[in-house]
Amino acid sequence: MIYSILTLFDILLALTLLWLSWNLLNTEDIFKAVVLFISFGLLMALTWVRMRAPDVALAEAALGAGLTGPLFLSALRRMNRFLKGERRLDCDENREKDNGKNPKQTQAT
Amino acid sequence: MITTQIYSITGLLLFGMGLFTLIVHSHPLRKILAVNVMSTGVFLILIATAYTPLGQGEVDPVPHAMVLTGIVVSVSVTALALILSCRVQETSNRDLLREKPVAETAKECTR
Amino acid sequence: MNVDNPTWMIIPILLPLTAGLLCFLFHRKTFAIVLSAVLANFMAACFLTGQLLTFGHMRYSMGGWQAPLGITLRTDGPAVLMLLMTGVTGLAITLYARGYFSFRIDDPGRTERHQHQQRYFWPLWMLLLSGLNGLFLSNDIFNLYITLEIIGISAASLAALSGKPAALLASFRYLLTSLLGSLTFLLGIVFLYKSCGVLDLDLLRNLTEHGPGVRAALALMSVGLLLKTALVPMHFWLPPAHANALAPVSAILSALVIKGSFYLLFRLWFEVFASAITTAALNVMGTLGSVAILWGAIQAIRQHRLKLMVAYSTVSQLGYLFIAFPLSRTADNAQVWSIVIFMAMAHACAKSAMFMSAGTIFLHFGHDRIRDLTGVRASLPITVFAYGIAGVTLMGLPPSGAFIAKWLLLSSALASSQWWWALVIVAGSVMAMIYVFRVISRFIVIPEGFSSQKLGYHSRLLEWPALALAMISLLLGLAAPWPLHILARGSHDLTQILPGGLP
Amino acid sequence: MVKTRNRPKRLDGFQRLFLLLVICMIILLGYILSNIPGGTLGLEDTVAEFQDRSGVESPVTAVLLNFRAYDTMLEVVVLLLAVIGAWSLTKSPLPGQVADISPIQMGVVRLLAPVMCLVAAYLVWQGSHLAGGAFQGGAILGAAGVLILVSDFPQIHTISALSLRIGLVLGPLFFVGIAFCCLFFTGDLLGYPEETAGWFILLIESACALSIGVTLAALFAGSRPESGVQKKQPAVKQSPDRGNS
Repeated sequence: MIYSILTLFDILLALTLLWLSWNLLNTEDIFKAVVLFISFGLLMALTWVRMRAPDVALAEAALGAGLTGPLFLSALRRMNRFLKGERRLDCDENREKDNGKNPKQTQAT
Repeated sequence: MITTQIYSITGLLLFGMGLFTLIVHSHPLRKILAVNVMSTGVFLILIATAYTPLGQGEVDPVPHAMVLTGIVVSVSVTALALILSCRVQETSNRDLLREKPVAETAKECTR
Repeated sequence: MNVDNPTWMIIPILLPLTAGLLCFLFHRKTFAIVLSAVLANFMAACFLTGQLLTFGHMRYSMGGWQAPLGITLRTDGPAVLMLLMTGVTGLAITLYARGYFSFRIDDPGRTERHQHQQRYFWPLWMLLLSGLNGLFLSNDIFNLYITLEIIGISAASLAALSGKPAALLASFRYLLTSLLGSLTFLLGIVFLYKSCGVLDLDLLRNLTEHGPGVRAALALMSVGLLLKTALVPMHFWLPPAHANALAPVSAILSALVIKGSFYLLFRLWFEVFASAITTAALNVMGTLGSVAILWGAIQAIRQHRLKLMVAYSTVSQLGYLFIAFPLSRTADNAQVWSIVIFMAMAHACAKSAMFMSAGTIFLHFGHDRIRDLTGVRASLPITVFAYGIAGVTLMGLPPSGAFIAKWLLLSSALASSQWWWALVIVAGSVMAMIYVFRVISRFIVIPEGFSSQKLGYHSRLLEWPALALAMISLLLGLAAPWPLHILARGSHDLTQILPGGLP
Repeated sequence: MVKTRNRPKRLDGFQRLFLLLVICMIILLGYILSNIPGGTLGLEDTVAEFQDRSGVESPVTAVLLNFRAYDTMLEVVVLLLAVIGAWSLTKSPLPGQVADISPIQMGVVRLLAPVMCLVAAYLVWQGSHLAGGAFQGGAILGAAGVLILVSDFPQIHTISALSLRIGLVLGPLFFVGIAFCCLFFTGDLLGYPEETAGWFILLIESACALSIGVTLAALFAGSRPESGVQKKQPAVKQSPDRGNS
């Protein structure tokens, strides 16, 4: 077993990954969690390179950071936009009665 | 083999953290994030299994192919789950992100 | 291709797959595509059965790459019987779905909604079918994971199709649970690959010693599959998802989807890692199974909505499949397989018939509150008849297929003097009688002064498929020797497996 | 922006129990995992042995698209399933994005999108011998699609629903088609003829990369394109930022 400077790097990388994921899973602000998740994905890409898996690293960099992040952000925005009262047309058809007393459609961005 | 050990254990810890968050937290986005962290953990163990240090032979390509497959699957499932959670939010009268009725959030906004 | 060519077994996988893609691409003539695919799927299942009976086990290596490197498919008794089950049930469900979606009343919004649902129902259902067939035939553990994902995603999307808030929420839970299940399964695969270095089930079976790594892998995979099968402590997602979906979807989910993960679990336990299984583990499964039988039945009795009741009855019936586990110590392998396969087939037919009847009633009356469903017999006699016959199977009365399975279970429980399992089986049957009769008595009794509702629209496709499936589940018991023969043919050459490649 | 904070929560009894359970499970699994003897098992030698018969030089691509191509085929279907599922859920129009897009952003996107397409094509091409392939190329294409969607180019609204569906189905359908062709010519499903295997793989990869790109962009858009049927609905209220654009 060879303990080298590389092992130190491994430990540091692993600890950073764990710290990031702990934070992203426990931070109160969901928006912050999503941002942390994107950086987590980038760090994972680095890890895949370290593990001699360049194919996976490429896929992770493109998918994990380039697509999953925007997906989360747009979902978050869609939810927030809805909550601020900009109702969508199509969700009224199945609505039950008690939703009637719902936000007036005032606020726009 | 110390490298394999380090990353395997990290992957396992990621899996555990994700699992705990998935069960305990009730916000849909947080749950989806947790599932993603879990799957990353599993992939990490798999890739670490295949790892061979430079100069000591080839890396096993089968786990790499499996992980590639897995990453694409997890992205597509994440996207579907996100859209589904948006729909759930739009048809529910609770603010799922903040755990209170929708009306309260709306009031907060108009203020 | 010759009749003895193993390549035929790709037909039940690739045909529905192609049909699903085409259905999604073209919005016209979808039903024609689906119907021909389902018919061909049924015929392929029959053909594979004949092939099995004539030539024995078949193995097919994808792309000509043999076992440790490539992916193999194989047919054997259980796989072929599950294919047949899927073929028959799938055919009936397809016809029923056609009737369901073309059901018209004077409500333009609803008609439009049905059109929209139909457009996405067909491709999802076809891809789900191909995933199921792929699961039954696959012989490679990672390929099994992908088929599980196909099944999970399409099932969750189907469950959300009705668009009601409750259905959306249930489907979200279902999707997450199913994801959790497949991730746990995948973690098991990782452990397995790390300890064995192969993915093919035959090669895994040939391993002589099972270290802690393999045991951990098996435990993880089992937990994942149990989540997807909804054994009792993990059943929380099932009743809302099944009860709030559209009726054809509920039938698919209850009859086929859970059977897929159960079949895989059973194969792993009794075929691939049979020597690694301990008696304690089998007893735990049996105990969970008996809790499932009793708890599910109690819940079913307490429900006020018809579809919820049927969904809880699924939770209960699943328990019988798991009670077979502890009895495997005394019975021989073929017998346990036959119990389980019989139970699964009978339940698939009966439960889909029941969900179809419930769906027909829901369509006609606009609700499924059991209390207000008096006198349904007057308007929908065939549906009520189908419901009753399916109920007979759930109770396990002769000559239904479930009766044979329960009889075999009882006799092996008593033969090994494990009377407590027998007690649970009998109690479960009695409780099934209660919840089935509670509803039927409402249906049949026509109160005084009751005027039969005139139904505006009536489709034979809504009633006859359910009746046909119910009759099949009832008559399965009479045809008992035949599936047993197929299974025996399967177990005959179980012992002589070549390490990879064609036998 | 509404704050997305939630109240801090304390763990209740059940959650503590679950935490304990998870910790025990992880310790047990970690112990087992670190005691599995490693290094000797794996399929790298088998893959290396058959590498020259696969038609590509990169072992990962050989596994993905030749030895275990069936997995990849099903997996492309999984991607498509996600889109079908997403489209079955909503019928709202494509989300109109930021109302005011600066001309600089438009210019950047105009410049960046073709470059990304080139990079994607290069990745697919080099997949046969280096890192890269259908998934990576498709992911880059998908990212380009997201960029275009975000900047709300007017052209994206002119794409017809049918051509979008063709783009989505192309990859899997092509894959299945090639599989059947191979069955016809060599007698093995997905068993490419050895001398032309490289070309078959490149063809499949290109089609799949295109489909994966379209799929990912469609998943980002999140809802199906409007067809003629939905347009008849009375437009009671337009989503504000759609009105602006």
